Amino acid sequence: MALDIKINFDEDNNYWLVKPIGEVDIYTSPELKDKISQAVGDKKADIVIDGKELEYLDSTGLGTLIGILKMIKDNNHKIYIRNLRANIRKLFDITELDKVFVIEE
Amino acid sequence: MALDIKINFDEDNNYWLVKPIGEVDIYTSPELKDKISQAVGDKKADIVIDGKELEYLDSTGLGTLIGILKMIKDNNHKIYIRNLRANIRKLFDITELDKVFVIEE
Amino acid sequence: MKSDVFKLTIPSKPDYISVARLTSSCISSKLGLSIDEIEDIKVCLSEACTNALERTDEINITFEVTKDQLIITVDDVLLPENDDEKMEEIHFGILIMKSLMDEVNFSEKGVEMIKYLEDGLHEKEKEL
Amino acid sequence: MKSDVFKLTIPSKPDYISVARLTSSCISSKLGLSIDEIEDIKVCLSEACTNALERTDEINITFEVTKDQLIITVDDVLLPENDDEKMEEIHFGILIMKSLMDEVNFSEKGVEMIKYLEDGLHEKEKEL
Ligand SMILES: Nc1ncnc2c1ncn2[C@@H]1O[C@H](COP(=O)(O)OP(=O)(O)O)[C@@H](O)[C@H]1O
Ligand SMILES: Nc1ncnc2c1ncn2[C@@H]1O[C@H](COP(=O)(O)OP(=O)(O)O)[C@@H](O)[C@H]1O
Repeated sequence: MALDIKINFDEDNNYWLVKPIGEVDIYTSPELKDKISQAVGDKKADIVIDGKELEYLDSTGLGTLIGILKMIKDNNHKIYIRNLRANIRKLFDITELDKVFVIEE
Repeated sequence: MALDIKINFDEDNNYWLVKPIGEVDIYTSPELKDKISQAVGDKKADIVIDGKELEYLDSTGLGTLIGILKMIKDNNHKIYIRNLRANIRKLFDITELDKVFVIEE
Repeated sequence: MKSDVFKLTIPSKPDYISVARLTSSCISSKLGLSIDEIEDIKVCLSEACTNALERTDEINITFEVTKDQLIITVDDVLLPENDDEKMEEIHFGILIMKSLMDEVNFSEKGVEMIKYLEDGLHEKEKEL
Repeated sequence: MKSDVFKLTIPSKPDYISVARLTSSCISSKLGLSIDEIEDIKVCLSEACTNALERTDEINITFEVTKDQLIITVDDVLLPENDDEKMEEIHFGILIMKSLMDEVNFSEKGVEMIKYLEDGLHEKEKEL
């Protein structure tokens, strides 16, 4: 599969931990959106995206993350993103989305 | 690189051990031919091809092996081929070259 | 259902045949073919390109995906006529294509190689 | 020196953009570009294809390799005009292309993206 998504609720820290494994592009981003929407529909909370095994992301992935942020920001929840590869991290700088999401080094 | 070739003379058993690593196609087979020709030019002996890390081979590789066999067969030397992947092994059966080379299971 | 058509043109240089090979393996894996079938398609496409290489400046390849077939055409691929020694590799190439594909048709234009997709599609459906 | 031209046409479906991406990365790696540069080219080509997707039945891509440039063209890629919310992703896509490629030119036909090859060629020469 081009994308595999692991989502678990971290009870200790009270956030959704999302691990996308593979490529997020126009073909796979709807699935990412669906899965996270469903999670935050069940329980509104912060979201931590672990980018360790995220091999590819483009504007459709960025748009997806913005869409998800809109679902949770009314409750002052945030999206934290960590372990991004340099090539993907760069896209957040280019689009200035490093100011919208909390990018952790 | 698309192809890396390791050639060593096995003093104990008196043969050239050739390990092609990667892909043998029309682009890389001249290099394989050159390296083995040089070896058997230095010292005529049997040749053992270890196909363990041979990822791809096609008709140009088969032709190359035949060319090399011609260089050594006057001295009754042979080419032994071992550890072939099933997909490559199949090509020797199709072309009946399994009768020309000594394919070891 | 309209079929999906991919077209690829590469410069006629030995170094670039691996580009065609990789593209063929990517398209084949999208169709849910097995690893063995993908390897077979890669080698057959390479054989066709290698055959065309000296006859043209650019190698034209099409991949047509219908409901139950993957049809690959490569222009400027010929059956060898005279039987000199240099023809041995070309014969091997054609033998490989004919053995590994379900149908191989030569024409004035080039070669058409067909792989039936039934098994592959079943596998993909099972996955879903 | 004549330039090398690759042409790729894919059906206009989201699933197939990864085929174009992989082909671009294979061509780029043949030119001796660094892994970072290859990743940049992959994402820019994807952005162009994603942009073209809803405007055409087939996406036409060319890769032209000259002595010192890789010139990628994708037809049917447009700069967005009206600024509704759905345009956000398209804007990001264009921002990414303009930031990661050395030159980006829009025309009636589509987009032309250029990557300078000097460093890459040096690297390849060093290897030899
Ligand atoms: N509720 C939360 N929502 C979002 N991020 C959090 C939350 N709690 C912690 N984090 C982030 O997760 C990171 C590590 O926290 P934690 O998961 O507790 O440790 P670790 O994963 O290293 O065991 C911190 O950098 C912090 O920013
Ligand atoms: N002189 C030779 N020329 C070619 N093949 C040989 C020669 N000697 C041994 N072999 C082949 O190599 C295989 C293993 O021999 P050897 O290298 O001595 O053992 P191993 O590699 O298992 O330590 C045997 O199957 C044999 O066919």
